[in-house]
Amino acid sequence: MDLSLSEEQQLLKDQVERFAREAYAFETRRRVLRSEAGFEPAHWKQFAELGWLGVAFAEADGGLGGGPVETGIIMEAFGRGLVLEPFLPNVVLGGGALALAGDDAQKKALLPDLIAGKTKLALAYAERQSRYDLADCLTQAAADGGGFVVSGHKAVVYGGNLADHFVVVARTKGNQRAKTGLSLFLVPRTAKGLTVRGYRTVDGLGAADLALDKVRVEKSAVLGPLDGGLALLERVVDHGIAAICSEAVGAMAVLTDMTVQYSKTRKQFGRPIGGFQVLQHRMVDMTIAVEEARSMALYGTLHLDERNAKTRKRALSATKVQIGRSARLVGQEAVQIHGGMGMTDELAVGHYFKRLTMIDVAFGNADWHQRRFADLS
Amino acid sequence: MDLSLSEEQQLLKDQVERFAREAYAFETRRRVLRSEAGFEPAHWKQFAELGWLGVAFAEADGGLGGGPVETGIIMEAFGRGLVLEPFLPNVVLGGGALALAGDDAQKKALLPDLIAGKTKLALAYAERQSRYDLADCLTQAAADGGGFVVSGHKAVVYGGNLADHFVVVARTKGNQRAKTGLSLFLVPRTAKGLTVRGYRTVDGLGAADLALDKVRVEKSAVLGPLDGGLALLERVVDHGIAAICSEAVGAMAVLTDMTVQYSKTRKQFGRPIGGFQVLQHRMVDMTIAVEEARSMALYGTLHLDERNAKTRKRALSATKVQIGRSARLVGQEAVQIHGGMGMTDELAVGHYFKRLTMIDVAFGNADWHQRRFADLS
Amino acid sequence: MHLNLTRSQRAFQARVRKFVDENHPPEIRAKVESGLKLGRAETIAWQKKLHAAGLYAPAWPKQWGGPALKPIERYVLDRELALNSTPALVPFGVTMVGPVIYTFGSQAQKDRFLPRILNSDDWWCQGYSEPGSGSDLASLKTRAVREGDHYVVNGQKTWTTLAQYADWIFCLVRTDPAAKQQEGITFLLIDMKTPGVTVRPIVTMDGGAEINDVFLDNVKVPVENRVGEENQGWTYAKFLLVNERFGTAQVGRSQRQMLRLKQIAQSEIVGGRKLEEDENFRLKLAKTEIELLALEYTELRYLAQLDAGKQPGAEANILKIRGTQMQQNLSELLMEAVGYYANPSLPKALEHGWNEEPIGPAYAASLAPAYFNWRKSSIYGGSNEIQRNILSKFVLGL
Amino acid sequence: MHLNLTRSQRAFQARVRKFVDENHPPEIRAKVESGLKLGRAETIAWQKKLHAAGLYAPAWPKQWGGPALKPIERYVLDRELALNSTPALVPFGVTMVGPVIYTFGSQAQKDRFLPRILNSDDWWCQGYSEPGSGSDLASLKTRAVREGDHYVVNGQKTWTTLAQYADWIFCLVRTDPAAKQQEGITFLLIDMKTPGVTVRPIVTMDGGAEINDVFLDNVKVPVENRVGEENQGWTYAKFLLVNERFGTAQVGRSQRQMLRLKQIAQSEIVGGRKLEEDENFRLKLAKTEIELLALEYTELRYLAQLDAGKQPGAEANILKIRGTQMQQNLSELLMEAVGYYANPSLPKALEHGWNEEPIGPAYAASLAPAYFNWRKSSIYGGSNEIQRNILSKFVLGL
Repeated sequence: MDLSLSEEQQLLKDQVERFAREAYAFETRRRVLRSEAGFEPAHWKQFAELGWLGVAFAEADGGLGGGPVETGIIMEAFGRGLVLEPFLPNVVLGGGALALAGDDAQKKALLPDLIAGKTKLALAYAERQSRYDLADCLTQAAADGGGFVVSGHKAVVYGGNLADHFVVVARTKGNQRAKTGLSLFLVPRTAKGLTVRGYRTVDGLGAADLALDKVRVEKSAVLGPLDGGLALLERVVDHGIAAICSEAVGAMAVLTDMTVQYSKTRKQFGRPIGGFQVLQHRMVDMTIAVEEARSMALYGTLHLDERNAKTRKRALSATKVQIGRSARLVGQEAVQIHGGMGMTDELAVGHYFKRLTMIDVAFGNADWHQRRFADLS
Repeated sequence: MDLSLSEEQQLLKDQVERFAREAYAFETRRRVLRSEAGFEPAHWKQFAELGWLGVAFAEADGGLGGGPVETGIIMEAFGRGLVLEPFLPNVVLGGGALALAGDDAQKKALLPDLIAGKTKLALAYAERQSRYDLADCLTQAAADGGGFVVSGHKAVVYGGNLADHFVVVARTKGNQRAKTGLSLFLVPRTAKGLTVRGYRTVDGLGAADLALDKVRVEKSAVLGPLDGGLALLERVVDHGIAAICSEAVGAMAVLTDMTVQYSKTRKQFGRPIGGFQVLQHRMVDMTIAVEEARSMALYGTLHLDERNAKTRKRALSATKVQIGRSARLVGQEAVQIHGGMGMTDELAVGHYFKRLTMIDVAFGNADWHQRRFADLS
Repeated sequence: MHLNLTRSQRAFQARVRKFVDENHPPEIRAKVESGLKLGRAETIAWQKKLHAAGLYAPAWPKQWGGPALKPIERYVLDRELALNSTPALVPFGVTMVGPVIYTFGSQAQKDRFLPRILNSDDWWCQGYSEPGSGSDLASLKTRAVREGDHYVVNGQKTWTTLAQYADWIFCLVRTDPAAKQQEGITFLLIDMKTPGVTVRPIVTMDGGAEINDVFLDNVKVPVENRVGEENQGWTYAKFLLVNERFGTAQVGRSQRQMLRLKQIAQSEIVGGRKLEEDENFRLKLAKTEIELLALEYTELRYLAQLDAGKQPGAEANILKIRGTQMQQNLSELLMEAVGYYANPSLPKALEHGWNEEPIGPAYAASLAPAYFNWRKSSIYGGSNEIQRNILSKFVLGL
Repeated sequence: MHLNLTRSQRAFQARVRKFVDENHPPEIRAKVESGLKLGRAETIAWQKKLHAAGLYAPAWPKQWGGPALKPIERYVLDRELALNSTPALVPFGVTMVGPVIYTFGSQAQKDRFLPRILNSDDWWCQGYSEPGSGSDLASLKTRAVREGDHYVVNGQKTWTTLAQYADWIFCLVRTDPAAKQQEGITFLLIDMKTPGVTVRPIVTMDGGAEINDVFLDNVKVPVENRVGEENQGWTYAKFLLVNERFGTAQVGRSQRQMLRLKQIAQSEIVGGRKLEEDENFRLKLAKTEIELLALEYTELRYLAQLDAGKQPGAEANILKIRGTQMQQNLSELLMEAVGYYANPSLPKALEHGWNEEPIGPAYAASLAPAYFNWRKSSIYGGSNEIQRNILSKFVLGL
């Protein structure tokens, strides 16, 4: 067992945390939130320059050769600042799929630009009827000459509002929920027949629904094994789970601290509300929830490279359940202890609460993963 | 809607509560608990004399013409005193089955003696493998000449350690879990082939496991419809549920009050522990749990005469779920707030806690009834 | 004992149902069902209809123009209105300040204000909370100084719901800063058009702007708009809070939300089956339904006691705690039911007249904002912590 | 970063496994698995075997005869022992008073007591709690008055676990009644055979009699049996409590209980199927398993910090709270798993040598008493309320 950070990892952590603290003061964040794009291109450029967009990619792919631990470090710090730039959809999901399964040509075409901050990716897997079931896919890709014609609808694609290229999951074989017959395709935003309806999400981030109407792609657009995309998709999504769980830990830690500090200054009945034992014990329970979430985020992150897929999936499900439960408790209590102030848009607490709520939804909520865990036990 | 007690009902309530308060002081109860029989025959005689054993039976059967409300009044008061006499197995279960389904001869043979306190009954329905499923029955009753031969095992028969007659559920048709094919039989304790293994239960009451080895009964021993006993059994058990839920309300009310009083006298850190806000709020939650349990016990009791069996069963399941959840919270918090004293056999709190725990087990615990409620919705 | 409605209660229920059938337009019903916002005019129109049918101000005594319904009848009324997705009533006039005026006000105040409240001619809002006094209401600082026939009021009220529509505000103000906290407070009625009254909307985290800051800057209030005695305002304020809490269980509304949840569970799919068939969801739903039954029958038990003439005690506080927990639980289950489609933020979809294509199912757009918004219910009207403090002190004697 | 054991940790684990295989008799394993009570002799025999193998007193420094295992090794040891259903160790000597003696005791005390603790020659018990001082330990009243070479001790200790077997008791006594509460306390070692020491068993609600009152009536204690300075006992007491709390998570024991629960769920039937296939049970089990993983990895994270030389802080309190909740949850699930057969009370079935026919499944008899008994875990060793008070004050600064 070794749970300590290397020197480089510690430097990265300090660096990203400083960014979250300094560049993401609450008023700055509100300004970014109100902007048309919903993120700050200058920040994105900075991420590229500092190597953050490439740290988790292999050196052969133009990255710095890090991995899940580095991604977790960045995401946790981004959670602390509620950073709005689309790191998760680009680096972890879209870029992650490419790194795991792309052939040389595919990687070369996209990863260097992604790492340089010049192009943006997103992963389009969920559908209206699929909820969290990764195998449930109605989008069809029919073989057509040397290529495929893809038609269907993709739901709530994180970062899809900004993406230049989509990794689209479609069915090349089998019926709607068959475990074989899924394939992943690289589809440029400009593809004919692709309609992207971008929107903001309730936590201030961005997403899109995609309509694919006979979108034609070449055979070279197939990412990973034809018909065997489910295992790849599951792996990418497990990376996504670990990443947002780290994000949640950062957000929860700040939110708990914020609540404790608020309770020391807010006075009612002639004394700080932090003097009331009921609130004290609830803040202790928040603290414990954060500690357990931190342990499980680590547990999940360190299981990503586990070779046995069942063991990996079970571990990531356990992680997601814990984070969902912790985030619910921490978020709800933080709002409650802040009282009316916790309800306003003017204080950070509500923004953390909303992001934590949507983190539970992402990639399957606690209930969903509790069942997946049971099924894998 | 009319939720007020009649004058007679109020008198009954006052009378039984006085008994529980005066005759069931904790030290008296400990003496009864230590006695060989585990109950006090003089009390049973008194119940008969005061008409309590007959109040819920029809006047034609020798009773006083009351019903579920009267039974609930008695059980709630008995819950307050943690009364050890076997009212539930005799009057509600065994007697209840007879009253609902007995023919004239069967009723005459047993009910007057039951009401007079001269004979005791018990209902033997559960089996080792059945858990809470009333239809699950391996005990067989094979037609044999004019009668039946019954063989099998009956589990945890409440009051079975004391009973003179058993109402035994056996299968006359169908496979193990078929909904038709159950029949109820009256079997005297002295029947050849019947072995009664009586024992005390962890809450201080008594029960028995029965082994039936080719026990011969006449046709006249069949209680209610041959092969159609399930509906009858369900109805009797629903009466049992309402009754122990009322008992639980009485026990919870006393236990909560006891905890509040204890918290006012027990001092730690220089003040009564009732001054600590955390304990205050938890005692408030205990109070709310008792209030909700009281509402639902009433709701269940007033649904016993509902003609639509599905509606009745759903209501009683809701009641049992609420009582289970309330009892768990009240019992666990009462022990915790009493601290070390709550763990000892020398204080009443542990005795209430144990009875409340076993009330959740009786007739199906909260989880079981939550599912029955869902299935009936 | 029995649970059935009496004949007269059944007749009353039939009357309410008939009224709703005849007066509740389908388009308003659809809006309320979907959690969309109603405008001021729509709310007022509905209140006027109710009043015309003798179903508004249900608790008001006959001498002040109310129907003086009995507790169980009020419960039946509330439930029927909620189950039929009728517009929420604005409580500040009819439920809050009205009873204060007819109980403690002067004859002139009664004559002037009560008919206009009944007829929804005046829209009222509540000036209780201040930035520094949330749960600790009695620490309020807004100052009123007597100058001849007027009080001159300076200070700030906050969390003032729907102040943007209001004609009048009832305010707690401090008239004797030297007295003990609860003894120097006076209850004033203030015309929102008085110079010096400014309303600033507060955007809440769900994106709504229903609550406001109300600034009072040298606002001149005629002494005749003081309710009762100077420095006795705390008595009237407490009277009002108890009244308010009784309604907060909102069982009918929660029953309506439960139905909505079941409807959505028929449309949503999980693991290839309808959500309503999912074992885990079914058990959660059963749990919540049973909790709602317990809340309903606890309220009914209390109402039966009120009907029998018993004074209310702890009941209102218990109903506030459990009622708001129920509202929050349901809002959470509703949001969970739509999975990923809790994400899209479409504030305009919640407004009147939006008719673009929804993103995902049309019922999804309001669910996450509603969940966020309902967190308020355990904070307002005396937070649930305050409710427990009250119960601990006055019921348990701790 | 990685979660795998290092090579030396794996080697240590293998050594422990080999030891257990060779030294743990099947009949003892069966008893522990079924929750039956072990006698004094069985416990001591096991402790002596452990000591002979260098696996007893794992935290003790080498100079005092311990193996000075590192935190992660101690964790591995505890887990292997628990998963193999080995007898519970009696902590009062080896975990509690031993470290106090080698940290604060005199040379004579070290020489006299430490070898006998290591060799399980003395059975120790703990004299902390008193009838009037539970959570508020510092309010203790047992009085010790110096008379020449002796203290004369009068008072009563309570909740003294296994005092009926004990040779020695370590006691907190008040030597300066005039000083502030925590400043007049002294830490004494008392021979249980001293005249004036009386033990009275306390029957607990599960029917057990493992705890006792210990009455001290003019008990003469040589001054040489005082640990450290007079009136400085609180310092040593706190040191001991922190040590104790670290062990209370008992992850290994809970993992063993989880396995037992799964085994029982293969035998029990619900709705015609094995309990382990019941959807609701599976989800509850999954929830509990995940909570146990979170507890395990939280402990491991803390142990890794200790291994890296960080001083323990809040961690012990968090582990106490969550560890005891886990023990209680598991005891509840186990009881629930056997349905009606939680009812029969068979105290004799829990004793050594009972071999009548069980009522229901043999594994059922101990489950309700165990559930009742484990309620103690959130009360003893500083109740979970006290743990939260400590965390609030020292970690959150509230």
